[in-house]
Amino acid sequence: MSITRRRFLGWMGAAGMGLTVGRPANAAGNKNFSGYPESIGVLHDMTRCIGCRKCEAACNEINKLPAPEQPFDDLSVLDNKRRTDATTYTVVNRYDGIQGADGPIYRKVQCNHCQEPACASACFVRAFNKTEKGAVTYDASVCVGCRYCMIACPFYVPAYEYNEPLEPRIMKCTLCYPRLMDGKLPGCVEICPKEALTFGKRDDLITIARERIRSFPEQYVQHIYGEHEMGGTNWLYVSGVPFSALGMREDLGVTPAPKLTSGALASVPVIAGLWPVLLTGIYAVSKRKDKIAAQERRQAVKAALTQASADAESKLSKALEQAELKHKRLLEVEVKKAVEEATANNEEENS
Amino acid sequence: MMSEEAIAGNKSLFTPFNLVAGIIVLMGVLLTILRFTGGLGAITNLSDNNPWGIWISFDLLCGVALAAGGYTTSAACYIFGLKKYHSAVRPAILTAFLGYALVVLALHYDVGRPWRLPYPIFVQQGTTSVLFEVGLCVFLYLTVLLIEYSPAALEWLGLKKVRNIVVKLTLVLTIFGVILSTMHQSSLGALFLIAPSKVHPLWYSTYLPVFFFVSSIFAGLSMVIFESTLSHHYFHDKMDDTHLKENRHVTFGFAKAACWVLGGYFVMKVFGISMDNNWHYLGTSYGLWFLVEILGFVALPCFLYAVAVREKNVRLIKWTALWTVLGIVVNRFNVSMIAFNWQLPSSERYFPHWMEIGVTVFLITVFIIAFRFIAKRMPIFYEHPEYRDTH
Amino acid sequence: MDSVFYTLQDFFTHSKGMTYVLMGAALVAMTAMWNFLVARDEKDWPE
Amino acid sequence: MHKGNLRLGMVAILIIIGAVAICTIGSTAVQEPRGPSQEARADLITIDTLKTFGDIERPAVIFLHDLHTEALAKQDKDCKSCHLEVKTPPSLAKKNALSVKFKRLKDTSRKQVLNVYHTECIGCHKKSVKSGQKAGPVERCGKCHLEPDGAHVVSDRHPIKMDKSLHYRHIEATKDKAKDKTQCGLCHHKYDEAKEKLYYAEGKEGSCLYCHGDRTEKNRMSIQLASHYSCVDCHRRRQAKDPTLAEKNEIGPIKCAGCHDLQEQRKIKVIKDVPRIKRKQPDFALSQPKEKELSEKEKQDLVLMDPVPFDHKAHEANNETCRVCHHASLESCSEKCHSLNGQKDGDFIKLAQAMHQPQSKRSCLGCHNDRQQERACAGCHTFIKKGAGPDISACETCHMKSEGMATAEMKPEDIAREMLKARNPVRETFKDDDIPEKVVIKTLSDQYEGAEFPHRKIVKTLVKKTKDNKLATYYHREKGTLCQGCHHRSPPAKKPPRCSRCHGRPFDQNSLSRPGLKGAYHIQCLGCHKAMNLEKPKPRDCKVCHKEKKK
Repeated sequence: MSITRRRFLGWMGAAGMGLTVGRPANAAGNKNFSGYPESIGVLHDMTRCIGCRKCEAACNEINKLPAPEQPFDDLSVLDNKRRTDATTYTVVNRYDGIQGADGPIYRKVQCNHCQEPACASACFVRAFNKTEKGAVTYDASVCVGCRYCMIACPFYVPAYEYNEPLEPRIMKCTLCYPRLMDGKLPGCVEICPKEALTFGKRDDLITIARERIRSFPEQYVQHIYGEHEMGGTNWLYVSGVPFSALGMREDLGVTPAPKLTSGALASVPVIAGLWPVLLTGIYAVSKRKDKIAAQERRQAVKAALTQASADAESKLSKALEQAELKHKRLLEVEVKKAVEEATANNEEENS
Repeated sequence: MMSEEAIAGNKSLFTPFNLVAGIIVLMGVLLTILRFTGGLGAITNLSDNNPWGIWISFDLLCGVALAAGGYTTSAACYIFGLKKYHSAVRPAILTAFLGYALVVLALHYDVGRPWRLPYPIFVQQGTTSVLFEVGLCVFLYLTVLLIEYSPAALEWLGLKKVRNIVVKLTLVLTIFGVILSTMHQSSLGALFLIAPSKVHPLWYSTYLPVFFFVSSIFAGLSMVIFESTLSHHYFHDKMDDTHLKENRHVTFGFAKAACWVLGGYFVMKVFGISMDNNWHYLGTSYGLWFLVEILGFVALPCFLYAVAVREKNVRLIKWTALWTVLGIVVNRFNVSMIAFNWQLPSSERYFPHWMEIGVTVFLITVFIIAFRFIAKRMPIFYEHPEYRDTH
Repeated sequence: MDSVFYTLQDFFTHSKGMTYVLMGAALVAMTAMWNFLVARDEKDWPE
Repeated sequence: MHKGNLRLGMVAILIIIGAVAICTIGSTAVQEPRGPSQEARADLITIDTLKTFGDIERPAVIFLHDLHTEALAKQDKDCKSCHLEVKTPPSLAKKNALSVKFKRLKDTSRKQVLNVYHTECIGCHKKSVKSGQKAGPVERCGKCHLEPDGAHVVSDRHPIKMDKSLHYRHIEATKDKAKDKTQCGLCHHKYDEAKEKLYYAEGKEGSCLYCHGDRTEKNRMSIQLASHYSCVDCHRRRQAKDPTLAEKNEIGPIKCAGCHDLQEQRKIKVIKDVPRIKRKQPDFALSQPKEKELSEKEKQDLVLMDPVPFDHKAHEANNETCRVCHHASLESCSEKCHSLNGQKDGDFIKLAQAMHQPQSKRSCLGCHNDRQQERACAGCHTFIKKGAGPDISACETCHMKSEGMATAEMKPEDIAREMLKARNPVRETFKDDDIPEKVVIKTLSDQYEGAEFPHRKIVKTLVKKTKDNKLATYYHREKGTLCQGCHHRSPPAKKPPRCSRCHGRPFDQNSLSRPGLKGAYHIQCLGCHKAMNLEKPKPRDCKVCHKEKKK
């Protein structure tokens, strides 16, 4: 059946899809998406990071997060590995005794702002949004709190307010999206004394990362983490030691998150199309079987009946014959009797 | 709503069942209060690394899988035209309906803002999410089940007309039921497709949706057998001759079917390993556990069913049904808990808090109470005298 | 948002959304179609 | 199937599976990688000889050689109790050299080798047990054939280097005192294909590794075999001859650890200023390509770089072995391998490439780059790009004009000497009063007091650290060169521009690779301090440089 866009819109509205339709088909037709061209990112050069935790402090202040029990200039916090949680968008971890490195290496952890965010792909209310700036933002006003995003995130970033009874939110770095909109730098980038965090267009950052690796081959490993991981992230990393030594998964693969489930989801319409046909078909077939069975039964019954009646008649007629015969004999006997009597009477009169 | 009725029921008579149930319900109510005053943190061991716990693993995944009896039975009876299973349909439908209702109820405890559960369907649709698909299907299927179940209630209430209209819809509803079940049963498996880096390779497979769907079939069948066993124990008086007569058919027919599906499932599991070439993992301790699952809880019941069916051994069938049901629980727990986050150090792994388990127990009790309430009053195990042979 | 897709995510949201709508439509349509198909032979099917 | 047994059966299965489940889950829970709790030894020998006859059924045996040597010594037995004498010695070793194999000379057959090990090892163990000593395993295959991860020892074997000092000590030790004549022939030899025998060729000596590779080839045994046949055997013999040498530590090791254990290696006596090894090498060399390989035509229009005078003597002093540069032979580089156009023997690596491989320590450029990693130099050089080839502007520093010093009849060697004489190292920078003493940096004045930067002190330290470094003083051509360490991107000058001239707002999209001012300072200061391994200031206590702002 032919679908006009008008009717389409009608349905969309009806189903509350709330999607902007009328996007050029060819754009939708091409399945190869390279992300927002102007999107910005941050390059974390771990050979520069000195683990001063200034970024943590700035982040905490800018996002108005509760103050931690240990102050930010207390570096003993670095003694144990931490992850982002409901009150911290970013943490710095220290990694000691890695061979090939003189002294400890520091790594900043925060949302990597994937080009194809797993959280967004997983969210069933579209609470997450990949903005054209590159930041992955979160909208608590629709969030149901199912925490599927936390399951989906390969970097263990989103955190949840487990102690909020009624209005728990997902907590995660926003790349300081509001500040970006005001043309300001993300808090951590701005404060970093050593420019271990370089801020710029993702494409430029990759160029710079490559340049650094080429110019100082003995200082870097030949890999830009985040260039391809999980389809690429807007937060990129270069390091002097293998990333796996810094607790960064190097086995994540390059498949963007939406692709991981799209196959399964694509089979859903197939079911909707195929099952009714098959099932109704089976139903019809079984019905038909019943019908035929029923008809056969009816005929059988009829046959049986006729047979039965025939037998009955024949029995009857036989019975009648016998009855007649008996009757005759009786008659003869009577007659005989009568005659004898008569003769007997006659003899009495004569004597 | 069900729980209150149950409590009301408790007051009336003090049978041991009612006492135990009463206590559990009381505990449940307390935990509920804790949950909605203190948040998830107050009564669960959930953490940022382990956002999903036993409420998802058992209440959602197992709940839905074990409620699959509804669509399997009705499909067998109405679509495949196996009339002799007719008496099994209503109990199955009831189980399914209550099961799904329970699942939804459980989700109210798990999600952060329960009153927003309709959001994905009515407010803002995240169509790329597998969870959206699950939500949509569960919502629709719950409705379908309600309608499918309603005749029983309507007969009880004596609303002839409505009841007859509803009964006319049976076929459509059944087909819808099967479609929706296929979708969301498989999608529950597809939920984990997005986290290949977190689920152990032995359990992660692109076949996950298929595995979940197929396993739901024999889960449903076995559940019907198992549940009918219990019903015979407790509601024998409620059962009419047809039910008792047909029950044997049901048991053997379903056992045969379950056995066959189990076989197929086992084969597919093996394909799963070979497709991803995960043989070498079988040597590890996870591999051992995986073998326990597919040999002990898939191959074994498959074999036992076969033996039982051949030897016309009802006892064995019933045991095996129970075993298979256990197997499903094991499988769902493996995928969603044991194999999930397998790379994290044991210190960061999840183990349920007793209060979480408490809530689950509470919900199951509510289910039983509700089932009991309905089975005692409505024509579930018998046909309503006024409606004989009207289907 | 502008009129071309830059991310797979947006594209899927859009295409899958449409597909869901169509799915609903299809199911209704097929039910109707079936009834239309079997309307005539319905009666001589023994109930 | 009896109904009665049925329940039992099910329960049994349930219990079994439950048990397995518990232990497996348990073990999955505690799956942390095992730390290396193993002892590191240099004398670890893996006995897997049977591999030469196909697959082996049991894991290879980990054999601790020194452990056995010591044990035998206690029973005053010597090497001969395990190693047989070879009939025809394969090397320069004496007639009664010992085979490196255990209790046999050849690996004849799987069975034979198997038996040798089992009978001999176990037999000996049994004997010592009888005689009341503690000995190795006598039964239980698994005790010798350990699973790979079951071994409590791990090999920590370090190859020994024959450096100048060690080489010199060998010369002295083997010298024929009577005739005062060195006996290089004891070790150095060549192989005569025709006569199929080894002979000593005077003046043709070279490193063993030039011929003896990692694996034994036709009439050329692996370096491992060769060294153990000649070195160890020679050491053993000398010790036998004069046990006193051992006390004086004047005798080479016999035990594995002696050569291959790091601690032991450190104990080896090192002679400071070793006299040059004489092998008719030049003191100076003038690296000009040999023209003989070129065709007449090419010679006509041949344009060459100016030659490089090379102080061979000095480089000998700066390097441990000849192989640092002469990696394949002691011939002149351009002679056979790296000629002007390259040739097969040199993998077609041309002379120019051979000398300018930034990544290869064998080439001039590579080695000099490597020297820049030294603490004294790293401070500045860590910021100077290396990835690319040589710095074009620096060509003339090596390729010198020879006008005025070279005359036609002079030998290249002499020309080189002259040219090197003409070089003048730069040992100082500008006069003190030209160097600002303190610089106060006010960039962060909104948060802190200005940071006082002891400019002159730092310059003088740098000068002090470099003025005795021949490389530095020669390659830092001008007084201002040192300043370029920080004032990079500026020509050497008495008054280079301040940092703030170029560095300002960070992340300017047009020159993203240029740090902002704050970044520039911290990268430079902290980076340099880290590279030079300076203790203070600790990178993270800001107060040291940035005083609290006074209210």
